Amino acid sequence: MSDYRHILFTGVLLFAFAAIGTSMVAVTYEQSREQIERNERQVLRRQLNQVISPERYDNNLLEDRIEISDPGLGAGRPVTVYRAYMQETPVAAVFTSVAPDGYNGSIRLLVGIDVNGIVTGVRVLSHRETPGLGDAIEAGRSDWIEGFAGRSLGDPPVQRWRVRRDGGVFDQFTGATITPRAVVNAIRKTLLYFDEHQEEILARPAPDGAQADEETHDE
Amino acid sequence: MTEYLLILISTVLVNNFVLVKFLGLCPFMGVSRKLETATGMGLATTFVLTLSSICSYLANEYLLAPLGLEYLRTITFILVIAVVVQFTEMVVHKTSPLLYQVLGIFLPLITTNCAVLGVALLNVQEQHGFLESAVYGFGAAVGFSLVLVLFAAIRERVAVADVPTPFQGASIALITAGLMSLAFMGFTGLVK
Amino acid sequence: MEFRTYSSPHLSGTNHVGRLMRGVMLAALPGLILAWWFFGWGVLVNLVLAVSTCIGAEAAMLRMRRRPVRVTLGDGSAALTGLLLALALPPFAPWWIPVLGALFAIVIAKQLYGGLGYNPFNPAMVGYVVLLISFPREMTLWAPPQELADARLSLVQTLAWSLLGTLPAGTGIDAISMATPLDTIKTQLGLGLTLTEIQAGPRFGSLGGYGWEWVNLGFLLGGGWLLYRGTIQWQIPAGFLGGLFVMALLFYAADSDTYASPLFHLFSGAAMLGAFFIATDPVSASTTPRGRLVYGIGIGILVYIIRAWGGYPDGVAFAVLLMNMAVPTIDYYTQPRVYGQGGE
Amino acid sequence: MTGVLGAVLALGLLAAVFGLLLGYAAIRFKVESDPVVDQINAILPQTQCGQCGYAGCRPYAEAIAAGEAEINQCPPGGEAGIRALADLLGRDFVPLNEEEHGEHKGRMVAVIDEQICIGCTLCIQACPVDAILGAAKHMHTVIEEECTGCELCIEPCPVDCIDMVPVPEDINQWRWPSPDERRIDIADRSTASG
Amino acid sequence: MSETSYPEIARNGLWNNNPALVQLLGLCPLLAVTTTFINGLGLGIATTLTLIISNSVVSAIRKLVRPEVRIPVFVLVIASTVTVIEISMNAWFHELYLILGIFIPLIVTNCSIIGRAEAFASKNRLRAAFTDGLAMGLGFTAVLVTLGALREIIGKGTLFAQSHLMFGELAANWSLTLIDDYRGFLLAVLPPGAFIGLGLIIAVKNLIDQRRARRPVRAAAGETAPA
Amino acid sequence: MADHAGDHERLDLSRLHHFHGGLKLPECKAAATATPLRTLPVPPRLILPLQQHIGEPARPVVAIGDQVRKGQLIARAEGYVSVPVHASTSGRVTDIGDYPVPHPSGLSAPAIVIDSDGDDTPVAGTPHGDYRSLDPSELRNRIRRAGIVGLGGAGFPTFIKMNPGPHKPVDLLLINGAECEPYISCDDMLMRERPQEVIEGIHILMHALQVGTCVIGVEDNKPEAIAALEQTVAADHRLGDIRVQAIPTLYPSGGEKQLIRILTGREVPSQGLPADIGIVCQNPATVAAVYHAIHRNEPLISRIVTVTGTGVEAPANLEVRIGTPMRHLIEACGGYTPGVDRMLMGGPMMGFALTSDALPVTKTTNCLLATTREELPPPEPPRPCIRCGECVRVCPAQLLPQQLYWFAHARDFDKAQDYNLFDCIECGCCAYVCPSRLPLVQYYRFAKTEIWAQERDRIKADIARQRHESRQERLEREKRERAERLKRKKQAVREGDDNSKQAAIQAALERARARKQTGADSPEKSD
Ligand SMILES: Cc1cc2nc3c(=O)[nH]c(=O)nc-3n(C[C@H](O)[C@H](O)[C@H](O)COP(=O)(O)O)c2cc1C
Ligand SMILES: Cc1cc2nc3c(=O)[nH]c(=O)nc-3n(C[C@H](O)[C@H](O)[C@H](O)COP(=O)(O)O)c2cc1C
Ligand SMILES: Cc1cc2nc3c(=O)[nH]c(=O)nc-3n(C[C@H](O)[C@H](O)[C@H](O)COP(=O)(O)O)c2cc1C
Ligand SMILES: Cc1cc2nc3c(=O)[nH]c(=O)nc-3n(C[C@H](O)[C@H](O)[C@H](O)CO)c2cc1C
Ligand code: SF4
Ligand code: SF4
Ligand code: SF4
Ligand code: SF4
Ligand code: FES
Repeated sequence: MSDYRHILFTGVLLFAFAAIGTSMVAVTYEQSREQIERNERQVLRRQLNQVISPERYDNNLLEDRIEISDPGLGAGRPVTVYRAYMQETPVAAVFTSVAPDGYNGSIRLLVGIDVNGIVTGVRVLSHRETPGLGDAIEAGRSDWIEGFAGRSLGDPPVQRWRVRRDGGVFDQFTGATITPRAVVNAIRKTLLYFDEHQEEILARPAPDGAQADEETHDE
Repeated sequence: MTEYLLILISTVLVNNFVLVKFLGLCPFMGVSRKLETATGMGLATTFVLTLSSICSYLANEYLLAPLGLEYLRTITFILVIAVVVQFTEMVVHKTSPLLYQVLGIFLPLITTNCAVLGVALLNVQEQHGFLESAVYGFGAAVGFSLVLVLFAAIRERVAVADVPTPFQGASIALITAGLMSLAFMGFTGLVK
Repeated sequence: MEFRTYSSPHLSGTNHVGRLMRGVMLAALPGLILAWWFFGWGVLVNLVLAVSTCIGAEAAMLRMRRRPVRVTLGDGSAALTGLLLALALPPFAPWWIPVLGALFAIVIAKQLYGGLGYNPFNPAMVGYVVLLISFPREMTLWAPPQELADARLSLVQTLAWSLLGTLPAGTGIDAISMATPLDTIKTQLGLGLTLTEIQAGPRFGSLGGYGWEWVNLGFLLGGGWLLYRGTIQWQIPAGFLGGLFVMALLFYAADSDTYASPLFHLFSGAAMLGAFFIATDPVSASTTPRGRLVYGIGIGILVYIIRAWGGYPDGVAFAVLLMNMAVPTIDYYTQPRVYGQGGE
Repeated sequence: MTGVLGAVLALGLLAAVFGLLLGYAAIRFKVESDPVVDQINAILPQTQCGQCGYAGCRPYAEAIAAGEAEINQCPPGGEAGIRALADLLGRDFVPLNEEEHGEHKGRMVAVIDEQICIGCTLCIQACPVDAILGAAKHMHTVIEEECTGCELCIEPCPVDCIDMVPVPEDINQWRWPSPDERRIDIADRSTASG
Repeated sequence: MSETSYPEIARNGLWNNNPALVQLLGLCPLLAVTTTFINGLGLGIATTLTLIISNSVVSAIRKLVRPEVRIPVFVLVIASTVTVIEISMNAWFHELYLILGIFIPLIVTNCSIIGRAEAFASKNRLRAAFTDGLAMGLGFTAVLVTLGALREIIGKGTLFAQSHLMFGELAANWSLTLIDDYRGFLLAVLPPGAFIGLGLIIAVKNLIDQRRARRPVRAAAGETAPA
Repeated sequence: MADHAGDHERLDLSRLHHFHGGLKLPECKAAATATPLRTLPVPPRLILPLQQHIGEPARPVVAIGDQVRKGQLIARAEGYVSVPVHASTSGRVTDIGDYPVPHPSGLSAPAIVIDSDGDDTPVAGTPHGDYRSLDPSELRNRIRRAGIVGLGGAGFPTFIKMNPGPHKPVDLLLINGAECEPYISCDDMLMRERPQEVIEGIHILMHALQVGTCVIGVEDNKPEAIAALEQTVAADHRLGDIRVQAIPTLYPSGGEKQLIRILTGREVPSQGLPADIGIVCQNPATVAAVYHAIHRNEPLISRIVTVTGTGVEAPANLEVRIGTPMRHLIEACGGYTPGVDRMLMGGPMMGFALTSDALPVTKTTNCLLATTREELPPPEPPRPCIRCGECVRVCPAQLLPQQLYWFAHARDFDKAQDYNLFDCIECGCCAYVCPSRLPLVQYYRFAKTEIWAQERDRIKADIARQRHESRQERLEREKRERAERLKRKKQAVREGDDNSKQAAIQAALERARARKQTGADSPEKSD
């Protein structure tokens, strides 16, 4: 008899703690969700601005985005492309490319490319590379990532868009070749993709969700 | 098939959870004094890790994702893990008192063995499917157990060495772990 | 009449630690001389620096630990560690490379464990691997063999480079240093070349890399002498070379354009040095007869895996350390059958 | 707030199910006694001297099992005893706590000076292993074989007639000394620590 | 147990029973993130905060909890605490959150937190538990910072690099370059360096303890010798 | 496997086998075999330890002042594993007490001292005519009564070895004439000069054991002994298959287990006995002693001892009475040379060092080896083991000596036992080859004796626990009973019963104190 009560009591106890804990977390979450989203948008905007300077466009970059799915770019996930226009003239596109072959998994990048195929800037959105080794790809840790701005597919030529160790022009880090190799490869792929699909990506009006979807299906 | 094999090689050797990823270090240091206990701990962890990897996958896939409660992932996973561990603990306590005495302090610690939560979170991060999650969890545990057992055997030997007094105990053990990790760097580049 | 007492046995053989170590050093001579001949004075500069640092560090540590210094130094194990470390270093390494490596080998890998006999890891290889992962650039400053070099540094020039970092006017270090054959294969395979194309170059000899094959032959000779003298047992070298050979043969047979020939593997890099001098370090190797075979084979296979698919061109040091790690476990599971305990 | 409610319900229910499971397991896998105490007790020397700070070996064993006592408190067990305990419990060896619990001495036995003994039986009452023979007002003797050397009989004796004497060595119980003193790597350890 | 003295608790946390050096708990974050001083400090602060809160909560509810659900309840408490801290920081201290971001989830599995909950908080009164959390947290932070500084100096030749990530523009030029043109001893930054570094720190602690243990004996001997 | 227990694979003596490891050692036997066997005169005083064998010490049956005759029983066996001690000559018992005995501990042990009367009068006894008419158990009894133990070194009572038990049929008697240790040559001389005694003894043992086959294993560095034995065997026309087998000279081929392996290919099970595989192994001197006991009715009162080494002037083999102080043996061999440095009992590999030459020869004294520093230099300071594995290569027991050493050194005796410490025969091969000069065998002996001591402590602790627990129980019971009695008594009137008890104690105390006072005052008792 008391056995059943014991079991029941344990269940209720755990339920109570889970409920209290969860409700605290959930309330905090609900309370701060909007703030967090605002924060994130702000961060995103700041990051976008690092990739393409705000003077060069006048549209709402954050909202003017399409999704494309190309296995080479997004490692299986759809890639968001932010499109910059100046007075409705296409200026540049910013890709959220993914370098799937980082040392510790995928590295998410922001790659800005202008209509001339010149890189306007690159930033790392997230990565899990080793602190102290691979994390030199972060702008805050070294200026390696700045080295891409101004480069294009012709400069250097495609076959030299690699790290030095592989016969390219970009530096690797001492003791960490894998991370930079992954990043360089991802940027090269993005450039190639943009080179091929520039028209489709830029030459269309600001989409709403449905249109973006259609586009993706078209690919 | 090769994909599962690669996951295994990667988790066991190249990205060994303990020596390269720095997960599960506390039990690694704590229960490696004797080969037998290390073997026991390895088995226990393998069991718990594989099971909780699967359970967390299920919880994520069928509870959190449908309800849009991803922000409760940590809580849910840790709860799942704690319960799996607690259950295991009770069973071990009943069936093998000696193993319990030895593992007693560390079974609860498996709960907070970073490796267990680490595996659960990494599974989500890497978008592993059911089988992949299981293999990933299993591989991580095998990697953990492997180095744990080797480490324990070395420690037994080092325990009777003429180690300078300030270095005896934890200090030389950590240095040994460091040299093991040094050796494991030889696997860099094998996968990925 | 009263007598002093001792424990039996009262007879003892002529075996002695010091004799053992000196024998190994002697056996390394042919390889050392050939290395000097092919790769220049840097080999000897490294040797002097590493050996003297090892001896100095050992003496300092012993004094600090209040252990008898003279007797212990006399066994020559520290000098041997320095010798073997030096043999693994590239000839154009700056002075602090052998010094740092030797310090690591003796202080961390050996003395912190209690000195001779207690270290679970091969000190020389610990020193080498620490250098390899910390200073990848310096650790690839290999010299081209004798006849392939455009210019050779004299002893004085080598010393100037090692100690001061200055080279004769007009030469850059990149011009006089050269990647090892194993490294060349690794990078060029990565660029999509086939082995036939890669090995057409002059730096490849008939067995391994040109020059390298001779150095390896030198160590093979010394190793044979050690075997003959009974200083080392056959299991470890045989297991190592056998494991490496079989692995290489399997993959070579399957695809000879991406996998180098077994003989190339046996006579490249540190294969012979490793098989006869490094893997056989009694302290960190397995001690049971079967265990030694397992240990040797394990190293051979690991060397191949790291060479063929890993991030480093040569895997001997890593393979040795990895198997060192497994030694206590191997020993545990390969205990010989005790007299009278069943089976044959 | 529906989000909160959903979250609480989802996790709460999950937890409740787990709670029931654990509650059931707690009963299903109930453990009656702690066999570890017996195992610890089997290692202790059963001198019952109380030097460990407990009322005998078993209480000390219980204290160890409960994690209240260190394993280095039993002087009669000596280093070997501590090692055995460390081994059983998977802990590190720690040297005997000599400051608080006393040194490890060689085996001793009590001897009663039969000239002085008044036969008060107080020592008989003190001896934890009934190693003293004698009736009231008759002199007592210690059965050497049974005496554990715990010294508990010394204190109560009103006439101080009990002495502890070392057990004499004989060739059948003689132990080879450890050769360790002559090793060069530990030769001057004593000077190093002195 | 009721008679816990606060100085004693403090000494335990900071030195005698330091979670990282003696209990060897919380090693994973300790070794993983201490590549620089600042990384260590960040994790240290976050961990201390969590320790204090979780210790207090666990102590408050200690009478309610049955043995078989003890662990699940404790981890629920800890995980909730950590998640709440994480979400709040994300919302209100977003900058700081971005810096400490990766460390915070790591805290949930920091063994020293559940270790303290089990070993101390569940047996002691609120104030003692609070103090213990604070002391343990500070002790842990001290080790984090030391190891971080050590690895940063040896590995990169700098100290306080990237302080601005934590202290804002104010700290923009705190970064010290100790040795110009330092090649960097990569080992210190790599995993083996973390292990060896912590091993050395523990040895230094042992050395200090041994010296201390020996000194009173010597002093006593000195006193009695002339007599 | 076999149908019934103890059935062994068929004996195959057609070829020799190998044992693992072993050493080629310098022999150094020539010095002592150059001169024929001599008999040492009876010394004026004999010291006869009560324990010269493995097992329980014998118990004296004589008192100080008793007159004894040669061969008379002076201490009887105590328990099963024990043998009696006999007077080695006639004379008077002058002391029974502790005397230094030849033992590695250097300790003293109980002994009977006999001052010889010079007559060497034997006890009257009638030799038995034909041993073949005797029952095996009667033979065993006679061998026991003669005080015979293994003369090969261990000193295990011989009669026990002859009683392998009903389930262990014996199919081979092995005579261990290997004498593999350097320097020792007492068995060699015995086999050379008195082969017929050995062969006669073998016949008796074959009858007692009911076996048809006997092999005498002799190392091939003793051609004279082999020839002498072969001649005797050839001239012998009795039933039974006795062979002399030369074996390669390789230390320790004389180890019982190794010899069995060489000659039969069988292995004595770990921790087992030769009898488990149907073999009984005896030393030639033991066999000769059996012959004396049965044919001449003489107990074991003398043996052959090799006195050799560069520490004595004229090495030789001597037949001496048990109990003779060793000094007399040295004198008979011309005394010490100037540089003598240590004296060993037994060979240089397994013998132990003696502190003095005043110790008596016992039944197990096969050799006295006096050496100079040049011959056996003092051991070098040992260094740490470098795990070179040389010891593994030579260990005839196929152990991992370095592992045993690590565990003994660390006092991890459980582990040492896991690594089969007790299969070590203490042959010393490992220490001989060790480049670090570790006193390995001493570590093993240390560990073994330590384990035995722990075992004894364990048993004592178990008894103590039982006694403690039963005492606790008794106290509980008494408390209960007293409480009950008290309850019953409560109704009755309480009197000053307690008071009177206390008064009695008080009085006794006073008396004792007074006695102690006077005791302490009187000078002769103050110690
Ligand atoms: C713990 C650990 C972390 C590492 N982290 C990184 C990393 O973040 N990025 C990277 O490219 N390589 C990383 N490496 C890989 C090695 O440093 C590897 O040797 C290197 O990337 C290979 O390139 P190399 O040719 O420059 O040596 C890591 C290795 C280890 C053991
Ligand atoms: C404790 C002990 C018990 C023995 N019991 C018997 C026995 O019951 N039967 C037997 O034939 N031999 C027995 N032996 C004798 C051994 O087998 C062996 O012959 C003896 O120890 C001498 O061998 P050794 O000189 O090679 O050490 C025993 C030996 C010992 C030490
Ligand atoms: C290493 C070693 C060497 C031995 N050498 C001999 C030997 O040469 N001759 C011998 O009779 N016994 C030798 N023994 C003793 C035998 O093992 C065994 O005890 C003896 O032959 C049994 O006969 P016993 O009981 O008649 O003495 C040796 C023992 C050991 C352990
Ligand atoms: C055959 C042989 C091989 C050895 N190889 C090494 C070696 O590879 N590295 C090393 O540091 N010492 C080596 N030594 C020396 C010695 O064993 C070594 O310094 C110990 O590991 C230090 O404890 C060797 C010694 C011998 C006898
Ligand atoms: S000190 Fe040891 S022997 Fe004495 S009572 Fe305590 S446990 Fe028993
Ligand atoms: S006689 Fe004395 S010392 Fe011996 S067990 Fe009894 S009380 Fe203890
Ligand atoms: S021979 Fe000596 S040094 Fe070599 S392994 Fe054996 S014990 Fe060690
Ligand atoms: S003494 Fe023991 S361990 Fe050494 S060789 Fe002989 S049997 Fe083997
Ligand atoms: S922090 Fe303890 S296991 Fe990771």
